[in-house]
Amino acid sequence: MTAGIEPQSLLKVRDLAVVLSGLSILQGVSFDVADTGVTVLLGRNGVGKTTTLRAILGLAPATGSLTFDGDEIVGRRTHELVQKGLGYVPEDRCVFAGLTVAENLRLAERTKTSAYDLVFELFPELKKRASQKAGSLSGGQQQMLALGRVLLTENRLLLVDEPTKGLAPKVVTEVADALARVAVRVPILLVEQNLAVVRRLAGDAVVLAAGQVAWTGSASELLGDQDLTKSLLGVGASIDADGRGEERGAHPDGGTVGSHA
Amino acid sequence: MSTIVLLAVTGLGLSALYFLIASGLSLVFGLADVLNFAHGWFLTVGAYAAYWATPKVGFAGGVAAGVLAGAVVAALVELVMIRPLYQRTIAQVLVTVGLSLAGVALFQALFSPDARAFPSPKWTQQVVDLLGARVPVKSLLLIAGAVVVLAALLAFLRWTRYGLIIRAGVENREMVTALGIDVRKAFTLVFAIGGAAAGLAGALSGVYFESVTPTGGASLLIFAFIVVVIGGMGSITGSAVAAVAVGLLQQFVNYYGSAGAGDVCAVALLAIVLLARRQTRQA
Amino acid sequence: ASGDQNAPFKVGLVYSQSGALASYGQQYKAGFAAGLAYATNGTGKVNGRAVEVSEADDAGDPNKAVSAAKDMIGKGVKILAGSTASGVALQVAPIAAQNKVLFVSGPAATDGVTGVNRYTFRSGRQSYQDVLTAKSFIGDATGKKVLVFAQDSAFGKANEAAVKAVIGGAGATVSSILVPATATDFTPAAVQAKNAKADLVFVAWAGTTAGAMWQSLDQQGVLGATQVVTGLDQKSTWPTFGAAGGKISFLSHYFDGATTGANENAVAKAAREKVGGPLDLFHPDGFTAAQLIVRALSEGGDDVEKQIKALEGYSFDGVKGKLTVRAEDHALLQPMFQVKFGSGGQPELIKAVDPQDCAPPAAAMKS
Amino acid sequence: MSDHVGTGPAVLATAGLTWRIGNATIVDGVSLDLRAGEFLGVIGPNGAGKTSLFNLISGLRAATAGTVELLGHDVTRLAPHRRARRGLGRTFQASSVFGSLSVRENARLAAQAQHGGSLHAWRSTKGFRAVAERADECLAAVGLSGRGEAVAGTLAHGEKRKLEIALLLAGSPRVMLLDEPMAGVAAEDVPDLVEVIRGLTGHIGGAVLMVEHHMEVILGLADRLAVMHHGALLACDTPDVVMANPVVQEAYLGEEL
Amino acid sequence: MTYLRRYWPIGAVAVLAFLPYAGISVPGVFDGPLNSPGTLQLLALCLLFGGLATGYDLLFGRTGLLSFGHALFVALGAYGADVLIGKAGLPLAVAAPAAILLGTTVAAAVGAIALRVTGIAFAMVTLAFAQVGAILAARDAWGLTGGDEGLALDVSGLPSGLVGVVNTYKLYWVSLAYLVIVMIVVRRTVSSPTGRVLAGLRDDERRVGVLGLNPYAFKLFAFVLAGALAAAGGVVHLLLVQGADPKIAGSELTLSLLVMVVLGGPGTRYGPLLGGVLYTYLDYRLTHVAGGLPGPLKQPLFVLGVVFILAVYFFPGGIAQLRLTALRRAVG
Ligand SMILES: Nc1ncnc2c1ncn2[C@@H]1O[C@H](COP(=O)(O)OP(=O)(O)OP(=O)(O)O)[C@@H](O)[C@H]1O
Ligand SMILES: Nc1ncnc2c1ncn2[C@@H]1O[C@H](COP(=O)(O)OP(=O)(O)OP(=O)(O)O)[C@@H](O)[C@H]1O
Ligand SMILES: [Mg+2]
Ligand SMILES: [Mg+2]
Repeated sequence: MTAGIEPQSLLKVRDLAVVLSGLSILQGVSFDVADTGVTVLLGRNGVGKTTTLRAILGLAPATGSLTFDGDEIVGRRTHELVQKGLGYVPEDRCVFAGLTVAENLRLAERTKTSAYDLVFELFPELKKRASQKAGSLSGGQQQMLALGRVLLTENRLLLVDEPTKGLAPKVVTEVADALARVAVRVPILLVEQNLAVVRRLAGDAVVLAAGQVAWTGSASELLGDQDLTKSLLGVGASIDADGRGEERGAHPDGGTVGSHA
Repeated sequence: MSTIVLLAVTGLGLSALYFLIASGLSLVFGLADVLNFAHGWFLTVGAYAAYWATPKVGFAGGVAAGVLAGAVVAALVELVMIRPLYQRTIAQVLVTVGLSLAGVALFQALFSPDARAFPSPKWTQQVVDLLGARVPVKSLLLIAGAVVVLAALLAFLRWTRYGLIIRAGVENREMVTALGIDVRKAFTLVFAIGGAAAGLAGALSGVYFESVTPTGGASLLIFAFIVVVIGGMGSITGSAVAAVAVGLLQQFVNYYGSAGAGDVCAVALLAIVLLARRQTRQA
Repeated sequence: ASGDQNAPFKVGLVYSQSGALASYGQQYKAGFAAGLAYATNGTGKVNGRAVEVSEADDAGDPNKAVSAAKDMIGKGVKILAGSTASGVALQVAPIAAQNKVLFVSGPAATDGVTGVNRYTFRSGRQSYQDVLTAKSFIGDATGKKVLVFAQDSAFGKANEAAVKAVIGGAGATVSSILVPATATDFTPAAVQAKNAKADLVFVAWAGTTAGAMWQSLDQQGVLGATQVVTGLDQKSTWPTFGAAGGKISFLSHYFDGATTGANENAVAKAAREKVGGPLDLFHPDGFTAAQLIVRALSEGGDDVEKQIKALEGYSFDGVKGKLTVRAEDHALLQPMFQVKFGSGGQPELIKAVDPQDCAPPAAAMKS
Repeated sequence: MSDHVGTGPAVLATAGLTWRIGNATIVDGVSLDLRAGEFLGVIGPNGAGKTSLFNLISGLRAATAGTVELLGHDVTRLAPHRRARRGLGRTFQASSVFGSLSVRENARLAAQAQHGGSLHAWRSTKGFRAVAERADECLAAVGLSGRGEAVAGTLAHGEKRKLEIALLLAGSPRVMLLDEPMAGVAAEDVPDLVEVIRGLTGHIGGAVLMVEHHMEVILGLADRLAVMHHGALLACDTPDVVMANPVVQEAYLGEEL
Repeated sequence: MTYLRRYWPIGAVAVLAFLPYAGISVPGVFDGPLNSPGTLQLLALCLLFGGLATGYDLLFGRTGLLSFGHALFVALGAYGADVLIGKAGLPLAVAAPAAILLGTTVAAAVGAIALRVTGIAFAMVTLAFAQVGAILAARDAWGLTGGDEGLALDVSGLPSGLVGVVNTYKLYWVSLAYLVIVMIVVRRTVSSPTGRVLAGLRDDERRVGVLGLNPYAFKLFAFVLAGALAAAGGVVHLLLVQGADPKIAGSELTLSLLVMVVLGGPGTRYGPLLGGVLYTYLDYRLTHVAGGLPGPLKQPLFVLGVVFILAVYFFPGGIAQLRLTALRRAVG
């Protein structure tokens, strides 16, 4: 791990390997998730970020070792893990299209006391559309609902997969804020493409490449070193020829949302 | 006039029978997404259970036995045969197809293929005079049973958490578990409920047909399918309405048209409704 | 093998061992075994040559029956018998003719088998004989209103046709109500039957829905109002008549009571011993089939033409009484029975109808 | 690129296009036109009705009111495939590729739709050179040549995105609708994908209507920007003008991170 | 090696065609020598259903259409030819093509209506049509179908070479020919551009639409082609069992076709064929051997149902898949 005081690690991933329909997707992935703040999982398309989260949650067949505060959880059934306090926000939202927004939230209730006020404060849209079928929500609204579902209950660790995908900059900002506030109370393992968001929430960073861990360290260190970022994530290049890119694209956090005006 | 009344009430009795089968079928199909060809067999199980128990513990006990047997068998089927195949919908349907074949054959082997006279109590065989029509009590009995089941199911789906879980689980089982819910319990429950309804239908069909046969369930299943589809898969109220429509249509056409024309009409109704529904979706 | 003087005679039974008619099949088989033992005096040999019986299940499915028949013929079987279901009989008969083997049709009641071809005989009764027995309930038919309440199936239609011909021919006005065998509710039909106000209602119904059908007829007051006649099915169905039973007049192909006590005859006695218990509806058909086959073999040996000659006009004592194979169309003339349910829900014989009085009109051989 | 903006005939024109469900108006009287070779960006808050608008234009949903004109023909009542034949292509916000087919078969299927041959039930696919070549070109164009044999269903999200574009290219449409092509694409892959998309108007010379939330991307590509809000068209002008528009600022961009 | 891969089917067909001359007997498997009429009849039925299943898979496995009405077209072939020969006195050479044409036309009509809906709705509409067909057949519609007892084939309309048990081997060749034709047609279709579209429809119909292909037209094509193959199969069935009866129009037949396809492996080249052969073999053989067995085992359908259920568990993806995985394991 990185230099400096080593925080207690909540989740230990050791030699995690996943094979899907004959293809080896992950090989010997090992990293730790700190018990505070945001640990971000980075990597190019198809390196296995989503698969890693699914494996931790028992949604993908995994071998190796996963210790979640003390006890081994490889091969445990998903709903048990969730009851132990693992919250999951999937890449493609997975809201229940046939149920109303309210019902989607009700389903997520686990304890007597649910933090509805927090959720509705973050996403007033959900309150407005409480009785609309989730399937008829727009992509963005669905993302809000998916986040709302995990914020509703007390969790020990949140697994969040590309929460800002397909969201308007305004909403991205809101979501980032929300995550920041949540991170104060619950540690988060975050998969995110938007480096602006990463920088904003930066804790530890784990970079995957071709199904293996390529780099671990603090996110700020990673994003601070342009060559490193470029070599690991390939970002930083100016993204369009006609100069406009200069103000905007040339930062290491290639393409910060909303950083144009 | 009296004829109309008679046809209406007996028609509704028929509707009630269809509904009792269709409701379970609709639940299991619409919610657990399994087009259950073995559902007719659940009915047969219930019928034989009632046939066996009635002489021992009386009619009420017999009916209870039928319901229980239906529920238990259905739950077992779900646990042992369906559960290992989740996400493989087609495979599930096929297993139920296999079960429907084997199940009928099994009963033919155990109880012989012949009809057994059902020991239905005297009062169910009486008729009551209604506006000059000699209305069979058994029709009224079926109608009562159907109404009770309808109310119970609606309450279950609307008010209970399980109703919610079931509806969500159909869409995305994985995500339900990812919310910390053991969805399997819910699906077993759905089968048990469907089986119970079928079991009740079986016991009452014993009274209705005066006999039980290994093939009894299967022959009713096709109309149940029609009802389920017309009513809209998974919609209990839809099934109820459709059952009434099909039952009355059959009864009246059979009387005023040529006997048997009713069946063709029911089938025609199905095709028309489906196509019409598609039109409205377009507009 | 033909000509070989000590090779066994190969006989093939194609009947329902499984499926809806399995219990009819069972009776037929038991009857056949008893009949073979009886006709060969327990030796199982004819003219010193063993009779080798092979069996196949048709599950009531003509396709399977045809395949089985072909298979047997392929294996050198020279005589086919069985056919529990009419559909099977009608499809196996042509196969027999094409391949020039003898076919002794079983319980299948369809009139269609009679005179279908020279190679086909029958060991049971046919619908026509049922109807003539029913007619015997109403002496003079002229001016009477008769209603046929029948299953909308070949079986029901055959009965309808027979009634029109027989009772209609005798001066009665015949109307009919055909109800699908698969019907779930009989109230509409029952009401129609009630409104018909007939002097005689002839009910032709086979199968599992009988109970509900009778109950509806009873509930809508058909049974009380007019004389209702129907065929008596096998024992297991007797309870399904329920309360209605006492109000119905039955015609019977055969039931054990027809040949017990005062009416007992030697053959029936022997059959009962060999079967080891009371006989049921279709035991006689199997028994008779065996008698016919033994006759054919003993007189005709391996030559099918001689076998046919031997059977045409053959008259003998069977379980039911005197039986005669009519030469023109191979109809099997036989006594039929009038029955009523007594107290205790057991059928009682009213009278046996003379073979001649229930003989179907002779038809020309079709091919 | 902007030299030809406003010149040429309108290849796509909507007039008062409206879609209601029950009492909710999802798309509200949208009138816009797109000229040959033009790149029109569509932005707007989530739920503004962008995808719905695309569904109306491509025919997957039937408009409640208004008309769609494609290359001078009224296509408001035509089925999706007829519009496609007349040169309209689109991608979906949630990737939809043929999961059980290989990447190459995906592309060939798309290619044969335009280059004919689909109705040959007897001749082997091998016979159709043009189709095969076209397909390979398109895969190369999005940098998927290497993955030709992979089963599309097992591609990672980003790869599926590229394949979507390839399927679009294969039909060589005159008018293209792109619904958030960058969603979920790793920052690293954005530049090449941008180049591919730029090519759509460039050498292919088609007109593009593109929904995108990645501002720097859309600003880099669009000749004009259309802003949707609550189903209606809020503004439609050159990027700089639109960006300066306070209403837009308020409605869409919000404050910075 | 590659030669073997390419040409073994031809070899297989040659071997099958030669069977009627093979006097060898396979104890336990067939209870007569291979060239005995009984065995040939059974083999012929197996091949026929192999063909029917392969045709059905064109809808189910290849296009993703779950039709419960396939039996209707088989029945049209069988009853059509039966009636034309028996009642209209036409020779087989005329009746057969006419019956196939009839089946194809009805398929076009039914498809045109049913394909306006999708998914389970489609399955149910097709079921409904088939049900009407079954009811008509069972109720002796227009006095043509012979009602529930079916209609025996009037052999006087056949070339004498096809009549009689001694000629069973010719019927066997007929169904072998039918199978080969079906295999070729399906093979050509799926490997043609049209076949590619059908595969596309199976995955994402909406997408096919926006690519500029008319989903409805292609689905209808598949439906009609499958219908034609089914009708042809119906004619062969008529010849084999020398009659037609309502069973062939019932939904049970469609269900068993579905069972065969799944047993063998939907969407695979030889799976449906294997499934059809195996199912038919068991269906007929069990009625032979089961008689002696105790309890439920006496009922062939019981055994068949259980075997089928086990099959669904123990080789998902069907026999064909099983073979492949076995091969892979063998290789490495
Ligand atoms: N069911 C599957 N069968 C086979 N391969 C799969 C399956 N699911 C995913 N893969 C492969 O696993 C690899 C990793 O997929 P994954 O979704 O984890 O990548 P990712 O890092 O989340 O990509 P993205 O950033 O685009 O979401 C990809 O190459 C993908 O093709
Ligand atoms: N079938 C439907 N029934 C009811 N409302 C619908 C339906 N489809 C879409 N909507 C509503 O229409 C609005 C616009 O949806 P649409 O998907 O077009 O938004 P969008 O602009 O694409 O948003 P995003 O950028 O998040 O994808 C949303 O509020 C959505 O809830
Ligand atoms: Mg991912
Ligand atoms: Mg959208």
